[in-house]
Amino acid sequence: MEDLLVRIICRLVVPFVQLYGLYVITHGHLSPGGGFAGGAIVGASMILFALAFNLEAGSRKLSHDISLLMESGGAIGFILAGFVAMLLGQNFLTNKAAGFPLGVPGNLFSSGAIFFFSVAIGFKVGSTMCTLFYNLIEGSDRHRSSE
Amino acid sequence: MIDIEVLSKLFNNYYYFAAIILFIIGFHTMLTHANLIKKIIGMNIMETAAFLIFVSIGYIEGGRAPILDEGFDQIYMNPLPQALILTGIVVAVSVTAYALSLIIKLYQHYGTVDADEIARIRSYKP
Amino acid sequence: MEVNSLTAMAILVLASYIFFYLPASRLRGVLVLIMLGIIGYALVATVAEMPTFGASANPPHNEVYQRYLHQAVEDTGAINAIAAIITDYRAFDTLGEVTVLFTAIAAALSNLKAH
Amino acid sequence: MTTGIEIFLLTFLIVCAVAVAYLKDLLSAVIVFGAYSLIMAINWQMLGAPDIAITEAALGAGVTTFLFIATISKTRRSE
Repeated sequence: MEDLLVRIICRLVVPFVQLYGLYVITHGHLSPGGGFAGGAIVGASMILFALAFNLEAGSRKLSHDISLLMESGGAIGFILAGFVAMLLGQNFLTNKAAGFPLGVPGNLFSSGAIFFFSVAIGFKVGSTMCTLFYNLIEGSDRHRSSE
Repeated sequence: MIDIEVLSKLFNNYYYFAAIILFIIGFHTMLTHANLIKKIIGMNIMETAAFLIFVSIGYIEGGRAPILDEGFDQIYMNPLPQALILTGIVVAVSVTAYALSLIIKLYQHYGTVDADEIARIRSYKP
Repeated sequence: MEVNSLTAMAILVLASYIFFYLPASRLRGVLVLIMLGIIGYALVATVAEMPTFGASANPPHNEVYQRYLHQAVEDTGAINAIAAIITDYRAFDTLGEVTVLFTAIAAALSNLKAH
Repeated sequence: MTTGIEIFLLTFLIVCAVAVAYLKDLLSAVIVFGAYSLIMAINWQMLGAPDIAITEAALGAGVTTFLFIATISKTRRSE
């Protein structure tokens, strides 16, 4: 836990891992990846940070309230992006028929609502993995001290 | 009783055969070990074996990954099993996390993670 | 090489009952091995009748596969066919999956924070 | 040509699964299971499924191993 090398290497590596995770999320419709894989990478980077430093530093980077907010926001954002299609007069979660601009296939801003769906799933999966790990590590300690 | 035809079929379908062996190993781990964490690892191995047989059904000899940027002259893999399994992997991780939280609570309550031990404690002290 | 899968399932259920009522002993290990042998025999017999691995004329590669490959770019604008299937054709499935994640984390948190 | 590599990877998977069953130290078993997941990710790539390969490498080999290690740190290490 007190190893200097691990801390320095983690401080160097974690931003690049997060950048790669965001790349995988936003380019999900062009290359392998998407919401699930990119969200898992971002969540794993936060877990790595909390492992190399201690849990307080990890909680300061991503506090519990923000994490829970991101998680609920991911699920609600997915559903809201589905309801936009209903407002436009089509079925729930439709993309092309609801009139989202598809753009040129191969560009970054193509494929309409898939981008929003991927971002919502990425937020959801990343914060879920992070929150699960934090609570598995610390949840029982708080319980034991309160007894 | 064992024909040479069946053996050659099994050798040709070696991915399916390996998936069956992994499934049996995972099931055996899950049934014979009393430690709960070992049971969860065995369950993960079983899940991975099921995913392996599902994805290898969609494999096509000489095909490319289903990124459709080269036109339709190429042979592409079947994207449908891969899309279904991608959902399954995430569900497997959530099931694992929930089971591990149950294990932590069991350890706090009984002081052990051994299933036989927990059964003995429960039968002596109702 | 025909296996009645219903018989295999019945034997499996019977063996599981015996498994739950027996303490950890050598008999239980032997019983588990017999049960796994039956399951493995059924699975191997099934695999031996499956079509050849990797052939392009296999039953899964039917018109659904052709439809997804030929229409995915035009229907959704996504090059990645898997992203097109997950977030457009079968987006309702993904909604259920997000619900599963939410349920899992709610259950785990309520379990860990319980008094 | 590629069949040799595939059969080697599948054999490695089976050896890893058997090793997980026979290891008495739970931490070693979890690390071997991480190696199993990583080999499985390579296997997905050989099967032409890079999406599942990325997801398995991040979730199966990364997050699942972290969760298991967290649980072992809360409970006991030996079986």
